[in-house]
Amino acid sequence: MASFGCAVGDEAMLQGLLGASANASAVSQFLCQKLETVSTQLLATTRAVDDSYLLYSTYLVFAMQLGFAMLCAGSVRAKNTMNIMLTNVLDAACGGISYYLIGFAFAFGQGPHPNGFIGHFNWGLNDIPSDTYDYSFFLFQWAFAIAAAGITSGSIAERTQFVAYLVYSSFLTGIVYPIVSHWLWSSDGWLSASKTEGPGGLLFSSGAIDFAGSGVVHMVGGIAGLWGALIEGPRIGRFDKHGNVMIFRGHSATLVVLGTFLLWFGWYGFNPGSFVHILVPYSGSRGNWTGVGRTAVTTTLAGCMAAITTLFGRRLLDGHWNVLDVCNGLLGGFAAITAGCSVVAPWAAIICGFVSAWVLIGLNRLAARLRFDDPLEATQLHGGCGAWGLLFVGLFADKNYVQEVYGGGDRPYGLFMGGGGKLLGAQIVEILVIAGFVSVTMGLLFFALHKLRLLRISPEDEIAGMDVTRHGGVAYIHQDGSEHMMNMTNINGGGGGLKRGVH
Amino acid sequence: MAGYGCEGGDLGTLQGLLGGSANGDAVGQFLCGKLDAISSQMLSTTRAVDETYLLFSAYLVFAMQLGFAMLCAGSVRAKNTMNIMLTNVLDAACGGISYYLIGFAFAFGTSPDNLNGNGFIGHHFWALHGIPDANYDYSFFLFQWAFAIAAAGITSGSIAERTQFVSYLIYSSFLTGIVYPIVSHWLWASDGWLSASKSVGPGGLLFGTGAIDFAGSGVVHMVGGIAGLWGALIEGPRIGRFDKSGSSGIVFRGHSATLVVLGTFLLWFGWFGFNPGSFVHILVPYNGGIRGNWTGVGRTAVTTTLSGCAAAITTLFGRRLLDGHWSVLDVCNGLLGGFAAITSGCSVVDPWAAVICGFVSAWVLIGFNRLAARLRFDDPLEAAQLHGGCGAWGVIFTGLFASKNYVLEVYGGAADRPYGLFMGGGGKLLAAQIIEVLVIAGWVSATMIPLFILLSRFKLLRISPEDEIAGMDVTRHGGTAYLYQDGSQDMKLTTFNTKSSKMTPDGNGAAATGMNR
Amino acid sequence: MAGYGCEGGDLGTLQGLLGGSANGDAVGQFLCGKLDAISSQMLSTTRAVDETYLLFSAYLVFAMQLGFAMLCAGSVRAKNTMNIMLTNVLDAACGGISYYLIGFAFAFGTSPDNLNGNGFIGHHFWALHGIPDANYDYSFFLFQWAFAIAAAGITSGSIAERTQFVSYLIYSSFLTGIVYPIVSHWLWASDGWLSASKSVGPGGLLFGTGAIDFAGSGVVHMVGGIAGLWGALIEGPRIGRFDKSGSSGIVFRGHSATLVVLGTFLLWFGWFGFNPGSFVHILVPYNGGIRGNWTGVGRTAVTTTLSGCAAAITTLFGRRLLDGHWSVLDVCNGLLGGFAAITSGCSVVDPWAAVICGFVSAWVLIGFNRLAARLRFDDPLEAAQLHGGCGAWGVIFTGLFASKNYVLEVYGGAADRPYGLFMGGGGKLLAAQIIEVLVIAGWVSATMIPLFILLSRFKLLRISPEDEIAGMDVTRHGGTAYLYQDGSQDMKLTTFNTKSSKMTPDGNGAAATGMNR
Repeated sequence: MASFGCAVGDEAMLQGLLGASANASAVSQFLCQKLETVSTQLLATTRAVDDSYLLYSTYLVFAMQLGFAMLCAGSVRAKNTMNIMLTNVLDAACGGISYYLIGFAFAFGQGPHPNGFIGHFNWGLNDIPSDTYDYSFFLFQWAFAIAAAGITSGSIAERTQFVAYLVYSSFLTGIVYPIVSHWLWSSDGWLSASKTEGPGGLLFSSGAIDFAGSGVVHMVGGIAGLWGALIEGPRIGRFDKHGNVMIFRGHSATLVVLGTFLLWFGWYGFNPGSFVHILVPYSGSRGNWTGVGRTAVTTTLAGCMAAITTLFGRRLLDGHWNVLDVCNGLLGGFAAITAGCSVVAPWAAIICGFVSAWVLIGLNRLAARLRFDDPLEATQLHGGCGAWGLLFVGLFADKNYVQEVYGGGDRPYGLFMGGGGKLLGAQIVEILVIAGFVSVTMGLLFFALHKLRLLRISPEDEIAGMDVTRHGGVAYIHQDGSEHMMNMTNINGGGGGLKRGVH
Repeated sequence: MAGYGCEGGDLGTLQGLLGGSANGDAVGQFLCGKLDAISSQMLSTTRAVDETYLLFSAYLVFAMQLGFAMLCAGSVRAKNTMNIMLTNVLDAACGGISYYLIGFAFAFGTSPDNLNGNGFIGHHFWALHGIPDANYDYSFFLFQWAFAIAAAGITSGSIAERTQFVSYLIYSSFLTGIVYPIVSHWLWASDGWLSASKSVGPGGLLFGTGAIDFAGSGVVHMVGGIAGLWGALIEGPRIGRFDKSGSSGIVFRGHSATLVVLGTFLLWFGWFGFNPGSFVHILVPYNGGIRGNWTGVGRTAVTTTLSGCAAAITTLFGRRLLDGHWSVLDVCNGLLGGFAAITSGCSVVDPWAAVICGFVSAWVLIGFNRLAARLRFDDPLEAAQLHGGCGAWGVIFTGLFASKNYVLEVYGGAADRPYGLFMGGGGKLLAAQIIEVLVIAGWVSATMIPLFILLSRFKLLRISPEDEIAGMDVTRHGGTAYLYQDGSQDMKLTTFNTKSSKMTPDGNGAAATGMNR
Repeated sequence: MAGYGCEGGDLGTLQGLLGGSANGDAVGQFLCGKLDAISSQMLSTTRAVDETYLLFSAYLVFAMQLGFAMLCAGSVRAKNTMNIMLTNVLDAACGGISYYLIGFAFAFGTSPDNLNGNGFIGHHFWALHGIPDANYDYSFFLFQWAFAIAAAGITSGSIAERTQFVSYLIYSSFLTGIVYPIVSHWLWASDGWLSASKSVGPGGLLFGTGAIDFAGSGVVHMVGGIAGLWGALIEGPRIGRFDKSGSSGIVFRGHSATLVVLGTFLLWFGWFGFNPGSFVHILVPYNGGIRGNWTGVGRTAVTTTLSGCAAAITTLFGRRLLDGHWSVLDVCNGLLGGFAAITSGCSVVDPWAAVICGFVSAWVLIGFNRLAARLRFDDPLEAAQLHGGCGAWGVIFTGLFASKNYVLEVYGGAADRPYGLFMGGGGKLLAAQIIEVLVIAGWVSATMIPLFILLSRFKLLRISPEDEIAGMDVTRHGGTAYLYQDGSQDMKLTTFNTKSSKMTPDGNGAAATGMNR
């Protein structure tokens, strides 16, 4: 950025060229001073543009937390609505404090002794803003961190003790997720595709490409949910002894659609926002802004294709045009494209979405067969489609886009694009280490909670619903009879409100 | 975007001036190198600022799809909620694929190599091939896609609660993929025959002005509204909406006013991307540097707000006088009518004119609603009246109130180009606006009527009376949208339920739990 | 914004230095021409970046209105949902017109010609006449409008479920049009007597510092909260809220926790426009260029988040200890209290101080709620306690924890200007903050008490007990907000309905269909 002003020696050189008279000295001072101010202002402009871009992306990513809350609320039964919404609010709130205190340090801490496994600087935002990171970067990463915990809360919904929720959520947001994000996204992460610090070069001279976190965010959340749901077991009544499957439908499709659209809206911060800087020219009239736009397009197309595939797929399989399935299919497409969104062409995004719809359908079938109960399909969706997304990058990453986004010369790219198998190898390594790391940490945690009888609520509470037993009442009072009529409400019960209207 | 660096002979000239010695050459090279670097960074900055602006505007416009979904969901009866929401999700999803494959090409496919252009239809950039080029980056596609899906969303409101899902898929693809892109080509492409900023192709501006439809009162709202008009007319009203006695009918209220308000506010929020975002570029100084597109953008946001506010207040008092209620649903619709009207002229009128626009549009909507009731026309969301009627008023309004300076700033061109009739700019702009209303009405009718009639002939358009009474959610979409009482809040019923669930081992507990609703 | 081009004698000086020959003149002209072009483009870029930033912030602040609507809707009983949502829509709509006509003039109308200023009230820019000028563009108006409507929204929560609609219209216009703009003039206009960045008019900064209320803990939240306090006091509690035995009362729970959470998250989302957006300009380097307003903006977003988070967690455990429940509704209110508190100091405190701010504000809210219950004060949304109480705490907090460097960066001024007491900056800032709390409380009381009493005398304030028990939606707003069972899913009921609709020939089937809820 300094090339606009006079670099060291420039002024002396200019003076020499102009003839070394007093006038020449004044002329060169005049010119260099002007150029300096221009340079400073250009630097400031770049900062302002980039930070504006990053902050607004952050706000969009934050809106996903609202999306999760509504999606989760709509997908559970009415009696557990308050419970699941509280967990979503606390994901954001507890995550804010824990990521501020330790999470950011584990993930992006920069100091004198880089460590490919874990960061250990910048505790409590100490020394932030630095030359590399401003406050806005912290906020952006926080919004990502809370998304991972939100995913897991869906898997274990409707049957988990609130205390267990607080414990696993802090652990996941504060420690497990930050470490994984360190591997992939920090400048000294051992798996990172843009590693610039620390011993050793890029893994397989490529590193794993996980641009916005199909693995880092979605697989982490999904696999944590897998173990939680497995250890807890299915909700009461979900599978009967004869092998029949009862579908527990959520209490409000409207909230599911609301949540899905909000997630879609937020994903425009999640994927394109992961460029962090927008004012980075490539050559000619292209720059990161082109990449950002392309990322938004690939994201959109993958989700759209997954939705349409799911629509017709489920129509063929089940005979219904089902909006809930379409919403989940859409989200699966987004989770899958998240890894490669910046390095694939729009047509490849369509393939990504098409396959991810079938991945989700397949895993859902498998889950039903294995009597695995995940109220939001979070494991199948974020874990399964997330893993597919990582493989997809290894197959379809485009040479030019990889170079533009990650720099470097003739580095490997997608197998099907002629870039050899090295990138795919790195992607497979990413899947395996994430699955392994999350299983070891979260599996043990859930098992310990289970042994301590802190994990699952009592059958009575589960049947009555946690809102009444733990959270002070039901979420909805549509018939309030002006409250002192409570008795009447009970009498009315579910029988419909014939009496109510008369009142 | 030039003039900061050393172009053409600049370097040579400078070197000559400096004396032509070796030193002079080096000084010239040094200075030009610096200036070129600055120039290139300026170009990048402009791109980055403009693209950031456009992308976030596109995201806001996309949020309108969520607004539509909630507005539609709240405005239909509970038994059709899943159906209408599915259509809204698919508007976005199918629209994404079809606009990517063909829609964008029809709308903006002016080949940069073949600058003769085609005023009627574009035919380039299929599946984004050739994008990004010098004019269009990916973000422009995204922005236009968000517009395209809005049009289909409008129509889905008109034919809600009685249309077969297959027929919905067909008309929606047709509208988003072909009908709408062609209209948007006429008005917004650089070679569109009606465009107010036409710069390519044979013939100049229509009437020396072209029609001004800045963000699409005609292109988006009238297209969606008129398509809905024909769909609703050909299908006929919902069962029970009008009885035989010829009274003005039973009002079928939507199932949730909360969702209507939620949707309305989200649409308002999104409209800040729709109207101000239509500038596409924000870093365009007018002259002198203090004012530029950023001023226009801000003014557009203000006119949009004021028109909607005026329409809302007018509706509030108007409906109070007419019906005796302070109705939030009517106020929401009035508000949206004001937005639909100002969308055409938002960038070229003064704030005070926007207040007039909103005031009139409220009465346009009230009038059309009365007319619809008299003609026994049933549109569950008033979409034909609102988007069609207020949209048409908005196009006319621009012909009356467009301000000279603003038209020149936004559309450029000759200093004597026509502007609003009431502002002293003569009738030419108004004439072009009337042409726009007529051709859009004609084109949409000519394409959509045959389609709906065809669907009707093939018995694909309307659902059976049984399905309509039972509600499409149960018959087609796998169950009802809501299960507030899931069988465990009330113990007696739980017992009952549990039994019946066992009796229906198909695994779909919905039907059973549905029974105690 | 200068220094890149050739100002004043720069060209002459340069030409003189170059030798004064024809060549020297030409070289000087060439260089100055380039530099001027660069300078002009720099100016445009700055404008475009700043306006883009401000506009999107304004849109986010506008989204808070949606948040308020959902929060209010969820917090009242189902029978008053339409009523409260209508008031929220009209806050925005009426506020748009009244702030356009007079509010903005009262708040920011410092005539550029008469730079003596008036510390108490502005009196220029009526109906945006004279906008855009060198200081204010349209986007600034839009941003301030979004703030103004927030204040009225707060008050509507306090007096929900028992206020006549007409009286709502009156107080809302009065508050948005006059009371709030005057307070915002004191604190935020360049000639406001309490402003921390006063630059115009007689007298310097109050106590050499002025009161720091960056985004309006006092200007917005206290104003809204105190107005609500008096409204709720003068109206008295809702029927049945407190029984005669003097117990702490029956809690009237809102009808939908989902809407409360939706509203809370939307408010959080919007607060990212409210607090960081209050910088207005983002492209302002501090020195050296690496840090600038963008750093301040980021820090503000972080402090805002951390304060809310700390308040939410404190509330969670605090209420668990006190009540035995993990209550999402309390957590939501705690969160909002933390935001209301940090709003004053968000830009001038460290992140760790924000955590303290949130922690204390949670206890402030819990304390005020206890007090309210003891005093039998009924505020359906806890708005007086939350916005009034936590807002006042926030203003004081700034006087304690404002950091020296941040105050200088954000507000400029002399290097020895006062800052937070606990940070070693002396008590002057704290004194100014206390003055702010007192004058806001006094001014709002002095204006709003007479208004509410007058309305009460004219029997315009409170609805009749019959209406209150039946719910305003049915009596005033044309029907209930929800119709989950619309009478056709169950055939017997349909028959019943149809009959009853005929029996009510007013054409409004709503009442009839409502009967089977």
